[in-house]
Amino acid sequence: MAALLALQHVSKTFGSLRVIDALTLAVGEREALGVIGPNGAGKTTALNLMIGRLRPERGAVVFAGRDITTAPPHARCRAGIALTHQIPHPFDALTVFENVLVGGVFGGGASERLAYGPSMEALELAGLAAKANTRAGVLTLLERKRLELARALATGPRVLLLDEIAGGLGEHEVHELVEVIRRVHRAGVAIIWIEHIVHALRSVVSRLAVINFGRLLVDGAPDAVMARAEVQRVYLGIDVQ
Amino acid sequence: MTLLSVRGLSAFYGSFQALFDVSLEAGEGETVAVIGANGAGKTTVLRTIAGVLPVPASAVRFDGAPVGGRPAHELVDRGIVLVPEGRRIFSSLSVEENLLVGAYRGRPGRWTLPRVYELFPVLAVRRRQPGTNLSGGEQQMLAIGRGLMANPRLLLVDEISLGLAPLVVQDLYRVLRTIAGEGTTTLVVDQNVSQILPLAQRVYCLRKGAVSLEGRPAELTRARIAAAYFGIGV
Amino acid sequence: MEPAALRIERTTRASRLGAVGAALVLIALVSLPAWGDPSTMRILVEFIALLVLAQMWNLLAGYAGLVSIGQQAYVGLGGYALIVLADDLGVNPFLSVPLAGLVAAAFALPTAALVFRFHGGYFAVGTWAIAEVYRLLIANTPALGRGSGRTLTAVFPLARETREVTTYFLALAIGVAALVGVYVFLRSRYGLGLMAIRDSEPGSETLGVDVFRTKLVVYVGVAFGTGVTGALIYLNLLRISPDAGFSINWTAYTIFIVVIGGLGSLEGPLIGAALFFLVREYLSDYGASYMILLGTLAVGVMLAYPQGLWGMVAERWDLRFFPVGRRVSLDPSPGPSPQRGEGEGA
Amino acid sequence: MAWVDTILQGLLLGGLYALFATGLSLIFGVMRIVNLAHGDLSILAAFLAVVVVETLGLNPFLTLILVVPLMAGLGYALQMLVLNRLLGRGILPPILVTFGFSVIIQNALLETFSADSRRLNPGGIETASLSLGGGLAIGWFPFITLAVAVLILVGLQLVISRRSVGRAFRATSDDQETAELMGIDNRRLYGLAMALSLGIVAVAGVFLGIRTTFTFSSGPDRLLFAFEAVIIGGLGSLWGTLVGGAVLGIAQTVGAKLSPGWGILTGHLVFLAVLLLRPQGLFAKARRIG
Repeated sequence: MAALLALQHVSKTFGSLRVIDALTLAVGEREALGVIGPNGAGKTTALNLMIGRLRPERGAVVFAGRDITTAPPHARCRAGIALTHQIPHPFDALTVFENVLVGGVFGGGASERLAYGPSMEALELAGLAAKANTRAGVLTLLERKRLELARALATGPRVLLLDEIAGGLGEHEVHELVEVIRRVHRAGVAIIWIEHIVHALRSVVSRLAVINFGRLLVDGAPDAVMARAEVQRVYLGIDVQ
Repeated sequence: MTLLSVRGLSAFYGSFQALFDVSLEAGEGETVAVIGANGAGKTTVLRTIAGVLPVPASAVRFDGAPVGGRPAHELVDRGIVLVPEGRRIFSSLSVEENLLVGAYRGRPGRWTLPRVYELFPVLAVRRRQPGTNLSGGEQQMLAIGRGLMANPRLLLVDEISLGLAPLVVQDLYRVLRTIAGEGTTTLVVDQNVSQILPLAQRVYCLRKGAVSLEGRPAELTRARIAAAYFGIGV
Repeated sequence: MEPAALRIERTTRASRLGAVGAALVLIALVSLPAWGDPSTMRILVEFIALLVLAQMWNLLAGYAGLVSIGQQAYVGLGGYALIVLADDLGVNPFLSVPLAGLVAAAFALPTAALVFRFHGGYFAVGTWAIAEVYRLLIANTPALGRGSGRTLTAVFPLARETREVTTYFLALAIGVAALVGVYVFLRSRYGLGLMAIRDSEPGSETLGVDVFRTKLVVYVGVAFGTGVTGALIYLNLLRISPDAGFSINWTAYTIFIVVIGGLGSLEGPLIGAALFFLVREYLSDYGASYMILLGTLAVGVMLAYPQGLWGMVAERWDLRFFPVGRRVSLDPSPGPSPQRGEGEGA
Repeated sequence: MAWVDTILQGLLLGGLYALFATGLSLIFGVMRIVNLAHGDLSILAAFLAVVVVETLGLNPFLTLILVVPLMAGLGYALQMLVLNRLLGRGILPPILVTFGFSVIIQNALLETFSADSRRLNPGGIETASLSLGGGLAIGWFPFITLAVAVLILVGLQLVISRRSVGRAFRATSDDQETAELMGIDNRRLYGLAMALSLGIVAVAGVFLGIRTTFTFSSGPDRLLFAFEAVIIGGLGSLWGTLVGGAVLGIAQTVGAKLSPGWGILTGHLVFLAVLLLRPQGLFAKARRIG
């Protein structure tokens, strides 16, 4: 499978701390990749390198065959890379519908009128249509997460990056979100999903990568990866007896 | 006797509720472990006790007095000190200056600069260097040393082994044992269950902002911890 | 997949009321020369000038987060551009007013290249410093009359009444254009992007909004509007000097108007400007005390009601005369949970 | 020789500018606020000195004994009563509130002291000069100003690098929340920083009043010079600030010598040139204060 979005041997340091160390990570067209690893392993930094909020000191970021290492976030979004933030960043004073419309108009590159339809569809897909006229500032956490998802979808992405979207949600809520993500994936969108809630991840992704100390520890089929002793030790901190 | 008593604690970030009716206790001189998955609310519990988040006064009692929601500096005066997640070393201060900031309130007690250096010899060697030039493990030692300089009665340590290599983590736990041996009450948050359990006299497992399991380590089996940790099996 | 039956409402009852009210006010204003006296027209020109300055600064600070205290640069540049265009280059003085705005915008581009290196408080002082540079450059230019300034002579051949009435209509046109322009801009997709940036820059850039470019466009556009207003002010006053044209007071008045009226809305500056004029009519005889009072009022509002007078009203009664939002009018759908079977191709 | 003299005068003037700049950058370093009333507060100090001279008949230099504590107290009160209420509310409120203060102070000075220009007269020292030989002479007063500026900078540097409160300033500047967790009461600390800043500004204001005439509206220029010295020198470097003040001072005196109207303008243009060519300033440091 040809890589759609790839980090190629990228390194990133903050001060004296190397957070990402010659990391290579790629997702193919229509593929769903899960990324796990302990806190501080560099997962969120890896995502920020993909969306262009950070630039690597070494290595390249490639999307659909083009080197995008120096492209700014808005350009990457318009090219088809969308992100849902771990901590939602709603536009508080705008309505839910307007929040999504921002994605449809700027990320999707449509005129406002043409973006109305897709924006509403994204809202419906994320299960927020009933709240379309609510000010985003008053949403609950689950609704904010849904809004992040709807806004990202409205940009018409080819690859969707999910940063701990299930974090802080209840079991039932996670289940609902998983359903939405599966549907997005079935529609042909590639997915990179960083998550701590492994069982949620496993119900969507076909491949799992484990990052530790900014490096790739293992990469492969989810069951095989989770069965490896070093993964259990590193990630869960529980010695398997 | 009970030094810290948290009763029916609920905490919010804006409209988002992070903690639901959490209760926990720490006896004088005990080591208490708080475990749980990411986002379970462990850090929030510590930050609430340390006075970063507003809560009703009665929700947190320290040495018998209601102290919930008091400003952090007042709690430091009373002897509650937090070693924050991610170390948070002051980048424009040297190692020694970081330690001295820990002693800002001048609370009297056993811990002095020489004694902290005795506990962490590597800090003495690198005392003149910028604090952020240290490795991750050394930074964690510095953060703990900085907390000790405040002469705490209750030391809260958040995510002590976060992002650190196993050998370094073992070192840190040796130090924790020493600190506990001095009679300082500690409340330690860690995802690394296997290290912390042997040290603790009490364990609280959090899940989704509520206590999902509590007890003495000896009473708890791996299976019960795993169930409380993840909700369902891995 | 079939497109959902979607209707987007962009008006409210208050806004229809507002439109009727605005039309009535406009009719009254247009007919004023027929029944009002020249002094009323002069005061209205001043009022409109301050209102436009306030709307421009509100767009800059309240929406784009660019808290400039150097907008007097563009008032002065606009005023001097008017005199150079009309007196030195022989352009029709009334036509020179909008052209002066273009001159101000042309200066805004290199200015932005410098001040955009600063953020927050240092951006504020930086814009002030550059306004001073423009003032001193002009004060040292013999052709511009140095420190004593210049008088607009191109309008002398005109009859006084003709000049005053034309100036008045020009002011009216500028006022209407500014209000309508800002309103249309805020309602457009660009306004949507700007409000997204105001609420969250990280959120907007990852949804495809070009934050830097948007801010630059607003900065240059606001310089244009401010420059036009500067030219209007000196078409009315006929005489400009560097100290007057580049006076920090232009920005001080503007900030007080917007802060007291309410930052981040179209109604706020309107209310603020009206209040400002009321206070001025009664208290300007007291000179400095009047500025002390306004300053204290603005500081007090900032401390106690950061959303300003209009913000309080709007929140309390959910009132928007100039709504920029979009309400989705959904077909009556069964039950609280929306249908989610359709539209998979996101 | 005339040029050497000009540059020397500019250098000495730079000492005064460094004083204005130090107070400004201290506040920005500790709490990330730019105090837009900074210049007007220095002029307020100069007027206070005028009042003290007129009522007590003190020498202007001696007024510092009263003016410095008064201004420091005013700074503490201003921070505790007003500015601390704006913490955590974004960048806009502090800018607008301090700008409001700027306008209020200017107009209150106009109301109280009229628009007449004033000057503090220390009794001859402002015109006395010290011959350096070779036709060069420097004024005693500018020399004293520079010496005082250097002394204050050294003192401040010592406080910031050695004293507990200085460490607290730097710690708060790095990471305010963690500083609070270590027991630093940030509101009180901000009050102290503002008191220190206005104490320094009081010295600068009184020296300005001895050096030259001033009016109620002299404040904004002081703010701009301070800002330019800070940016030229590089944010957060105290010694850079001294160099920034010197560069600005030399630019102004050299400009004024070329053409009388070009003094201040040349200073502004040098500032713009530095901003364009070396936006991080001449002496930018990683650390933000100290």
